[in-house]
Amino acid sequence: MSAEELAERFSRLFPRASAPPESTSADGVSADGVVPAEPSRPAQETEHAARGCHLEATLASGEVVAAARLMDEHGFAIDAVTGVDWLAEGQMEVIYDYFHPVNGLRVAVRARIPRENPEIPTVSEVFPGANWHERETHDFFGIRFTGHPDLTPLLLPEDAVYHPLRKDFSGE
Amino acid sequence: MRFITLCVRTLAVSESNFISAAEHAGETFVLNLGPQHPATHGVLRVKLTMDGEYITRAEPVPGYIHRMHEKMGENRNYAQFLPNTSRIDYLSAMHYTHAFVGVVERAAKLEVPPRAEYIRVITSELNRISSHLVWFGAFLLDLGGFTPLLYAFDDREKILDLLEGITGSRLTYCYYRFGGVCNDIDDEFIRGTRAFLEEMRPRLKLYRELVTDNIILRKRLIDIGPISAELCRKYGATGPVIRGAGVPYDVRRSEPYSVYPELDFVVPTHAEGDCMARYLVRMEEMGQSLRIIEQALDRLPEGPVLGKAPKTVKLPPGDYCYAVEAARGRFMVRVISDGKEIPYRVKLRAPSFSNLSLFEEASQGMMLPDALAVMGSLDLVIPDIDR
Amino acid sequence: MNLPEPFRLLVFLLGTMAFVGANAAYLVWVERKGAGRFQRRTGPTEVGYAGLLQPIADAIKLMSKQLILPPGVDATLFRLAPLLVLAPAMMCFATIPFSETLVPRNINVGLVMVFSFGSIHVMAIMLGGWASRNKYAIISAARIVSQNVAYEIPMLLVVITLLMVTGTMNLHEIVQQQAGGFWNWNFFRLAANPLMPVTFIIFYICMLAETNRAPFDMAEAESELVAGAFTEYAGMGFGVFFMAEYANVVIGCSLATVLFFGGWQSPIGVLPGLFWFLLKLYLLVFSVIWVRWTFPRTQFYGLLNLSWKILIPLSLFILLLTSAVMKLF
Amino acid sequence: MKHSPRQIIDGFWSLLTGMRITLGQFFKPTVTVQYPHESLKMPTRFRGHIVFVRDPETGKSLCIACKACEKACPSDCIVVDGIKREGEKRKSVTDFKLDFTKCSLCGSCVEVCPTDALEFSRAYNLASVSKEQFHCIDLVKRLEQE
Repeated sequence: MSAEELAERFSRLFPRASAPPESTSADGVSADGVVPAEPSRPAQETEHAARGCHLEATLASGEVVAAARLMDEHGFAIDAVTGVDWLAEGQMEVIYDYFHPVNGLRVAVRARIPRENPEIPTVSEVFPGANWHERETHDFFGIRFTGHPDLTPLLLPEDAVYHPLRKDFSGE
Repeated sequence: MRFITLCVRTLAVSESNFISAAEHAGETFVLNLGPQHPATHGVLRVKLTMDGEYITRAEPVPGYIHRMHEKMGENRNYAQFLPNTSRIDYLSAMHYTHAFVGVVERAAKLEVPPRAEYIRVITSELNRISSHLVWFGAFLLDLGGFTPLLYAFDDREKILDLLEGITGSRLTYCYYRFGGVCNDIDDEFIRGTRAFLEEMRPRLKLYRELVTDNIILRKRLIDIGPISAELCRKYGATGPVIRGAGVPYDVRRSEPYSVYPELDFVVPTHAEGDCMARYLVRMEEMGQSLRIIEQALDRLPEGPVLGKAPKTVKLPPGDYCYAVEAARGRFMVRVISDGKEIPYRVKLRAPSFSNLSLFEEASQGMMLPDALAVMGSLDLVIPDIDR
Repeated sequence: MNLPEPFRLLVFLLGTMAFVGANAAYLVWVERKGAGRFQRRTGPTEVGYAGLLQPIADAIKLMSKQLILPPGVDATLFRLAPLLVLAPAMMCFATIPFSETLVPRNINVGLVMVFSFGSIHVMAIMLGGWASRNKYAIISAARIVSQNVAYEIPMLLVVITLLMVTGTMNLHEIVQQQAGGFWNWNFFRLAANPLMPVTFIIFYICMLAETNRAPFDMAEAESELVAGAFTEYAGMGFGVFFMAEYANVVIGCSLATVLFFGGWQSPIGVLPGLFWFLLKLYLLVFSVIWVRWTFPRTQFYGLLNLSWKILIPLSLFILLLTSAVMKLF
Repeated sequence: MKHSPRQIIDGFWSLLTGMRITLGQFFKPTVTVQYPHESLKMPTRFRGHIVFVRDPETGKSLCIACKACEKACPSDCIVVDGIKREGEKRKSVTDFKLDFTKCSLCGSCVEVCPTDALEFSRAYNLASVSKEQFHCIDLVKRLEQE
């Protein structure tokens, strides 16, 4: 399986229409500088030597579980789940990293969610390993993973109510 | 005052390892393994629900030495964050620094002179051996064998002396720089490393005879704690854990970096997936690392060791990843830059974190000493989990 | 020894206590030094010449520590356990013949006495673990009982085999039978039992298991159970358990010397008997230390499997073989 | 779990091999260094805390108080101050304080120094009964006292 085929599967599974309009800014370049996928393809091949990733997919928040299933079907392993706080745009980004244990392909799946109500379905049903990564992301960003079995703080103290990786977190 | 005493007593009964009345009546009890326990090698707590000596549920509770390295990364420029990277997993500091300088070099498109790349490989592999030696000793300590620890530390000492000679420190090296390494290696180091290669091979044989072939050890490791390739995949376990399940996944091969593609080495795998498989993978990796070092020393080119790098590094806006094969598995740094001299976001993907996350599933129904053997065979470094 | 009986008793009582005390203290030193050498370190060096005063410093430190009684423990049993563990160990010495003349009490059922007192210390450790009201300690208490039940059996079977050869339970007589050169030692009496060395190995393994020494230190198992039954003990309470461990090692090794290696008998006929007894004894003690610093700990069920599946069938076989050999020849 | 006699003998043999090896080590010389009595020589690149390099001509520090180290330090543990004296081309340092409790010995300060005025000391056994002693290591005073 190559990155191309995978990109093909992504575009069949997730027609571009369902992608959230807010994931790209007005001028067509997303805020993190990634050139967005062509309208018909949510997934785009990237050069590994330049980016450390073979394929990037930008999806709507509702599609991440389906993407995880797709990854699972193709024998990918969960690498990490993490967040990014885009304060200026009022958005949070959740990045799901996958790697393939046999052929070494790297896939990053991204989804943007509104910052005021950061909610995204959990993929821990598909990849139990995502459980801890999502808990950690919840710790750091306050992103709620709906359907997650246990979102108690993992790395932060049990009674932590703050989310230190939010850009407006001052340390108090 | 009486109230405080009462609180303390209630706490002592519910949280400590005293048996409470409720537990007397019930069939299971909760055993707090850690945060201070000889087998957790640091401040990891595992909440064990036990039925007699059988574990019905093992819930790791990490986070006791969480230092929020990722936030620190957002508060200082790239060069200033560099010393932090060797403190995430203090046993494989070189690999972690490698990943961070790697991501910056990838994003800023910096050239690294070939000599520097070879030096990086040599020091990385030395570091891998020293890390595996610590694991070897500590693992045997978990299993109740004391002496191999001292032998392993004797060998490790030689590596630390070598690395101290060129980097100036023994554990948190911070030796790599954007575009190369900070000091060139000298003849003394090369001679010392070659001598070490000669000394280490008979030592590996000694470990095989003393430990690997030992019937007590074999009984304790064979068929204990099987972790399947599927389980590794679902939890993202990497390094010797997935290789011990028969999958030859090694970042040095799957996402080649540095000069590893030019070097000839085998990725050791064992299909059994039990503690013995993980043990053997690590032992064989030490031999492979010796091979890599030998080849790299033979091919070591002349030239500069530090390429051109801007005084203050600024990365073009974007999202960059760089993964390396650390001693415990896949370590990845993700840097998101907004073009400023301070990164917008640094994500550290630590191998021990994923490796530990499967412990709950892998230790089901196991006896306590077996579960500790499994935990030891995962080779956990707690600061790596907590970051 | 022409002392009147009460004095004789007193002398031997004091002698035994001093012997146990000195052994417990200095075997710790030997163990630490030995461990050091096996691991290519020096061991204690600072207190006194070659660290010889280290055990005394340790004892002073332990005695000056507070005896902590954790809340909720059974105070009586918790305090009683260290005493119960040491007293039987000392009593066992009453029948050990150190030389031809130096034997505290020469009784006919000496062997039975050693075994009966020897199994009390297990109960004492169990008691200590149980009274501690600590989960680790209770796991350890449960372990030590099943371990000792498992190992008492092959040990007794082996001793029965030996008794068939010697025909007496008097330790003094057993040694006297082995006089006249090392080929007369029980270890080499292959005519009566062709598997005598195996018998000894079984005895040795059982001795290690009974005294909770590595690789069978299930009760302490510090990487699993922190300190097992001794987790809650502080100061000299812990120190007494520690002393008892070494006292038991010495008893086990003296018994092995008496039963297999001709007690005070000299292999070549020079030097006094006491010297030979102690030499053999301490060589065996050294081997116990040597074993400890070589092997990893066995798995608990592996330990029970070893006993029930290998040692017991094997010792039964040896028993049958010996009786067959003795009947036929 | 089955035990064939062969396995038992092999297992027992492996135990004897182990004991042979440890006994072999028993008679080899020790490898440890008895620290307070003897100590190892620190390598030339050893990274201790920073000290000033003495200018061989003037006997003073080479520091020009440019504050590059202060900026480079990831832990903000360096405070530098200097003045420009009459008749001198460059600024000279008046105050250089290192908060050693925060320092991670990364060596960034030594690397960025334009005049190579800083070097690592070879002192490794820094010990004190009070933390205060390491809060503020005054490099200027140190250079004068030496």
